[in-house]
Amino acid sequence: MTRYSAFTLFREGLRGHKGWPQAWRSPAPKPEYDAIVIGGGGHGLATAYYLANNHKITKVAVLEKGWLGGGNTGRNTTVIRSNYFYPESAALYDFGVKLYEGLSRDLNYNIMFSQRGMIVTAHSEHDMEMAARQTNAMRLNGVDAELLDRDQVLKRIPLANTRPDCRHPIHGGVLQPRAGTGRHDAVAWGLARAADARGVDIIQNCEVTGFITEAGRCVGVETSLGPIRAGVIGAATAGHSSVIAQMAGLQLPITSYALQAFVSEPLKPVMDTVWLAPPFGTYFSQSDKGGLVIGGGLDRVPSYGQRGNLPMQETVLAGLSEMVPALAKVKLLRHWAGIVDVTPDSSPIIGPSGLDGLYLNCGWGTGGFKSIPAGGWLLAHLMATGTHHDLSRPFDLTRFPTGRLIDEGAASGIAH
Amino acid sequence: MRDDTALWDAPRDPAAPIDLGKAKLTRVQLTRQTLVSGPNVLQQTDLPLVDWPGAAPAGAYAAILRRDRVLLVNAPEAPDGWNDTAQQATSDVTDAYTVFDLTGDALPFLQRGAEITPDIPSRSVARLLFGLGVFLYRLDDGTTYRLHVPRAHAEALIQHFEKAASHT
Amino acid sequence: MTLRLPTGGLIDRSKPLRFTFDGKPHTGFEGDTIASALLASGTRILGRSFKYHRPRGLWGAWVDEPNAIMSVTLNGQTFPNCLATTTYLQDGMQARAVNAWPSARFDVKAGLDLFHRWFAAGFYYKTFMWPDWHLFEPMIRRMAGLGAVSPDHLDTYSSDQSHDRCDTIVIGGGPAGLAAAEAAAQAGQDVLLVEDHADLGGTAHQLADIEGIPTSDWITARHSAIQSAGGRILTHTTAFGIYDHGLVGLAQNGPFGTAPRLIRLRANRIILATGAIDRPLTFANNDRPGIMAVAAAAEYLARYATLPGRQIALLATTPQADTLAAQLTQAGANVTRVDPAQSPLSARGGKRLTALQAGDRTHPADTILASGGLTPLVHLWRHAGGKLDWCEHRNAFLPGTPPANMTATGAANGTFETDEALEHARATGAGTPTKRPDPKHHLTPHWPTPGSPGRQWIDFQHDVTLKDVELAARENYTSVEHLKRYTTLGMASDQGKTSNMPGLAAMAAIQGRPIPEIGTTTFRPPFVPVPIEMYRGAHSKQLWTPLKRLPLEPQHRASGAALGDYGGWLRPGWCGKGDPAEEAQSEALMARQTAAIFDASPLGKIEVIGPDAGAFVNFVYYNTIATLKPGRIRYGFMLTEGGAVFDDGVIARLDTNRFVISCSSSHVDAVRTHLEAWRQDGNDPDRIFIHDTTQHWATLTVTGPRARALLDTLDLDTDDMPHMSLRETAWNGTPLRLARVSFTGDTSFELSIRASHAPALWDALLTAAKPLDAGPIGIEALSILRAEKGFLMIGKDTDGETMPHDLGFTAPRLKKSTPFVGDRSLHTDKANAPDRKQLVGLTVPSGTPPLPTGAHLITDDTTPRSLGYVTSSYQSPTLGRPIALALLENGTDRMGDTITAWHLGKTRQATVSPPCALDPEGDRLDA
Amino acid sequence: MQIFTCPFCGPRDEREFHFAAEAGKTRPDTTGEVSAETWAAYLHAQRNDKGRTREVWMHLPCAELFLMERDSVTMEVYATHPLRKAPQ
Repeated sequence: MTRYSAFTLFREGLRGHKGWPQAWRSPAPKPEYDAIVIGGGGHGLATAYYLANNHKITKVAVLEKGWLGGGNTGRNTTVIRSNYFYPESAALYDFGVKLYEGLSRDLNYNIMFSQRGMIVTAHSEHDMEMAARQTNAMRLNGVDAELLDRDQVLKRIPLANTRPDCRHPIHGGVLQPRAGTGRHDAVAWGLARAADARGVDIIQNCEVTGFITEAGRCVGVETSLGPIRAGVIGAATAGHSSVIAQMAGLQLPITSYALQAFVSEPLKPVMDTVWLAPPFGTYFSQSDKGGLVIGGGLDRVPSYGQRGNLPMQETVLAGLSEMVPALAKVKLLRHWAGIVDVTPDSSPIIGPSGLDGLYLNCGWGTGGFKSIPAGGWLLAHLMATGTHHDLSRPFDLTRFPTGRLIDEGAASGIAH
Repeated sequence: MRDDTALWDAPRDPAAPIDLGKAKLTRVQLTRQTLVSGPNVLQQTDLPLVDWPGAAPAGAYAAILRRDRVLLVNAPEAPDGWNDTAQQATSDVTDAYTVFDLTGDALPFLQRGAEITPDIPSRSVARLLFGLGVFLYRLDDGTTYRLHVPRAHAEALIQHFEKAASHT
Repeated sequence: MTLRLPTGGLIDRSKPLRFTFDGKPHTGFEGDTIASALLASGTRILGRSFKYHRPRGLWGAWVDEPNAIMSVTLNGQTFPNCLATTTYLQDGMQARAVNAWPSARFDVKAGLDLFHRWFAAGFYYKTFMWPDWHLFEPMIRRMAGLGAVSPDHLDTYSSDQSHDRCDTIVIGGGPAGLAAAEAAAQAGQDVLLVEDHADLGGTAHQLADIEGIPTSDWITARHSAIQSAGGRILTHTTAFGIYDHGLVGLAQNGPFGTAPRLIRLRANRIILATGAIDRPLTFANNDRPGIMAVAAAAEYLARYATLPGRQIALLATTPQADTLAAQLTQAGANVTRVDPAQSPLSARGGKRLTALQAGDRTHPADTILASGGLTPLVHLWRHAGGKLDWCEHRNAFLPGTPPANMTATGAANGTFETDEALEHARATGAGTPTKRPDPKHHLTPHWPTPGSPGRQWIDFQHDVTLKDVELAARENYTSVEHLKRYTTLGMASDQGKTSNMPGLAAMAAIQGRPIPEIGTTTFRPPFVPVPIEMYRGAHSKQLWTPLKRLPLEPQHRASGAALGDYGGWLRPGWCGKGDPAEEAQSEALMARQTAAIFDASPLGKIEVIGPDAGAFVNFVYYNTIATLKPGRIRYGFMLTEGGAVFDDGVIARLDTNRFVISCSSSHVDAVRTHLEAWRQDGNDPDRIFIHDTTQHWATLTVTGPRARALLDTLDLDTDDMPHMSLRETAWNGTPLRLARVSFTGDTSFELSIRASHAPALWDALLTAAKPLDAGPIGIEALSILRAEKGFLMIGKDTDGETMPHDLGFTAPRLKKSTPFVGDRSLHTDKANAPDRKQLVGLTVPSGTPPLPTGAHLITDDTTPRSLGYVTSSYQSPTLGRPIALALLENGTDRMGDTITAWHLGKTRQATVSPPCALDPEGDRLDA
Repeated sequence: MQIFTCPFCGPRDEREFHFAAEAGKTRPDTTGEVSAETWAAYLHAQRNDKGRTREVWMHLPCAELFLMERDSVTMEVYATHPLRKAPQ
């Protein structure tokens, strides 16, 4: 692997960039691996990377039915945060943020984690009480958080609506300074390059069509490129987790929904933070390229169609116009949708699947991107050791029969 | 503790007709509105049944809300509660819905609030308009649209129509 | 040097319009775009590229223009990133190139181009990691972005939305669209024709005549025929997307500075006649100002009577180029034909072109017109899920397997010859299935040549060159999506209209694969950028989730009450004019000392009626309701099937077959839906009916030691009314439902009367209250009163995990024998766990301030753990000390314990106490 | 914007509808012993089919609970059926 650095970039610039090697290979699948990861998105690639890096298991294949990073990893609004209420969630997501903080250097690939902070605004007295509850929870969970008053919010978001006719005037908010955005594709590519460099085979255009089981244990997969056997299998197939589960004869507590995202034409910097205004159902930030990156809630119709629907567009974009009236005149460039796994408690599922030899990392809902390194780390741990990491144990499927749901929405009113 | 009184327009006197330019919104004071539900209520009522787009007569009629529910308009008073003989539940809701007649070039106003056309009939007059639950049908003059909106949303409906008027 | 011809075009020379570009005054005519007026004036540099700040001129004449992007100010309002080619000129416009300072012609950042070799595709992924990205990001951000958005809000910039329908929508008002619309209308269809230019005709204007008729007459004839057959025509209207179930999104544009109207159009049939655009040729310095698309030059000439230049090298072999060459020559330009097959090709000159170098020949030129062939505009086809087929003869993706109810015709369908297009369009319009005509002209492909010398632009706006594509291939970013994302090819504000095809072709050539094997990226709406405002519809200000209004709102306003959003209703928070917190305190004190009147109208009044009503409410309630006697009232919970408390409130039995559920004000709609769902799922819906009569009634609560006295003055008999009973009576000849329930702990009555009679009752109560020193109170005071008693508010003192036994209501969970919603969920491991959060009170010493709501209760470890949190906290005016409610882990076992409350790093001590702080024996209830 | 067909009211805008649940779930009889697993499966397990689905929806204006068969990828609606035994 040629190291990326200012120096190599300078050198290659002088010679027309002819010396850069492939970021990853395109190998043909081998008949057997020590471990197979289904899904070449962020979580799958991170799993393979950490299997190789943390557990020295390098005979690993990542099977991707399309192009790597083409699922939700390449379709999200790039927010990275850990502003969670419950200790279990906070520990999990903050682990993700911490891994992100070092990820560019770990991978030798600039994933542009921009810790510009995220503000969740409060718009009423009741919101402020909940904001206090949230801020205190975060701080007790060891996550950075500040409770902002109205002026402090407006200082950070000068364009915010302060007109007297604003339906939901800003009262204050919760700031997580370490939250921010990352370059989503770069996360997938950086992980792919680093995993590949450690010997992992990343096999694109290889669709898993079934599981090979022997004596009740999963020992391999059927794919569009033929059967591949493996010692252990992990699935990280957000949006399609139920499809994979059906192949294994399982049902998951997951419903798939389309989640839309929007980007505007590029603008000179107008917005320095990530802002979620819950009563408007909208959040946005500004990318380094200058586009406003806008997101909101789920479409209301369960869907595997990777395209958005007008009612939610109206809600989200109207929300943005209300949050910052000056942006109403900005033009929308593109909108698209990803398919997300939604669990009853909006928390992920990490753990054994119910089929021996098959582990799951799914159910991240709208929050998968921020957890890519954490999800990969934990699935790799499970696959390598056969046991839970302490951070993933609460997120096992057994929480459903025991009733031990981790329902952030129920507790804190925080949108996922 | 925030005083938001000024954020909200004071509700208009609903008795005064509202000029929408190409259309007019007039408050209708009905004698009575009665919810009647029952497994056979559509067969049992002897009042004219009104659906969408419908043609409501001047006197009493029964607007169909569901497969087992009608809203009786200007029907004789009936006791609230369960009528075991008729197998019907009855509730007086006269004050629950504010009623307007929309006259003039009405359809463009309605089409701002929903995908709506008189060309596609419906057995029920219940629908969402501007996101508000309403009962909507035509009178038998063929041009007047009658709207029942939950009283608490009457002001919002007026504002929606006024906003539409600014664009028509 | 003016390039404007003395005659011709669609412009109105009698209406000159003055405008400025980068501060310099110019004049154009009515009918001009900013771009055409600048071109006519001889302005060559209209913008700068995103990355290298290369000087750029016009490539296109309409939506495919990648370069001429401007901030435009008119009447003091500035709009960023306006495309000069689609912005119709208005008098007084001030246009300024974005991403350039002080002007597009002299841009201080032009020097960046010198360092281009280090700004190759994805260079930023390889550096800026040490010490940290944060060090570099601000600089990168300042460099990026196009226009600056002004911070002003434009009140006049307000969107409209409508829904519409038709039998057939024809998208595109060029020759094919006009012909198709006419045929469809004459076949009796209700037709809507939309065209994104302000005038009809499309490329027809480039032709002198069509079907033997002068073009303008031909267009007029089609227009009249469509209209007389009942068809409708919308010009200046863009179909920007097609959504599920065939919904077409239309943006109907008005004058500059107004927001387009969004029309959601439902059609039984969609005919796509969106035409085609020219694609660039890829050669060295092909981004120089003065290099323009053949199709664009034809448009400037036909519509705006403007030559693209005087000395023109025409680098194309298409039939369209043949036509144009003759027209340009006739108009006085000097045209040299150059075969693009010659190589190498390169443009000479910098800000101004001097020549086209083709092989070893130098063709002097101030303008190069280039075409690599036409690309059908199939965006909407793809939005709707239509497939694409690759055509070797046209070197283009054409509409293949169609989506439901959609047909393509004309150039959008790959038919670039007018007569054939018209024939196909007419048949399509009439509904006759028709095969696509074979092309007369077989295009010789001129795709990018990997390895060829010079800087060759693929994406003009984003500065993606052939070398960048080669780099992406070298690094294995070969999937078409990786190529796009790694190089940013096709992600500029023109959305790849000019760059996608050359980009795909370049990757195909590098890999030696056929183009269709590379595939295309997803075509995403909107087809052209549309303002965010357009999507807003009616959702603004008050109409963004409008609040519900009380029958007594006029009375509250008249009395000066402070109104606010409480649970979706606009309600009085407090009634006096003083300091809000003090008003709430004194109102609460009045309620305890004399009596208070509270507008409780939003409380739910959902009737459950029918022979199975009793069994049904018994099933949907946690508590046993079956045993409730007529005329009596019970407090209870409804649970979710997951066992969490969903709503609380009282339920009254009016008679054997009729109950009325008084659910929380903010929950009425949710409870009604919840009940309806259960009614139809597992119960007999013919024997249970749910009537939401909430808004028929207004409810006024009278509470306090003098409540009875107050009601006596209204001749309302409260004798023999025990607590939790109900009586149907009358007041002033109107039915009145009198319920004795208490949310304050004092004697209380709820008076429910028809909403239209509420003002009279309200006035009577206020009049009667005066001599008693009683009066109205708002919801803030009520919140204090109920907290003193430890009465909870759903959603404030509970969360989505709270179960009834956490609130002290344990019996039904253990003893209720019949099934109820959520029953089994109350016995999971977690439901049975000893560490559940339970509702408790907290006591702090008098004289200290109330605990902050939202403070956590923590363990006393060095790393403290949260045990719960304060959910309600007030100064109690009655007790003269702070009170608080909290959800606390294992709270009932901690009664009397001292616990630490933690708020933003500061701690205080509190004592765990029962939730009820006032009158725990309940003596006041019957005082 | 999709069009769903309420079995009683006919075709209406999707905004009038509320997704209730997958079809085919039966509430366990809680008068007897119900295992934690059975209850959790009833509450939470989903087929979540990609492609043809059978779901229960509510048409909010008329509160009708009905069965809808549709495709979760193409969004095509195949049919809607009333859940009531005797459609009128």
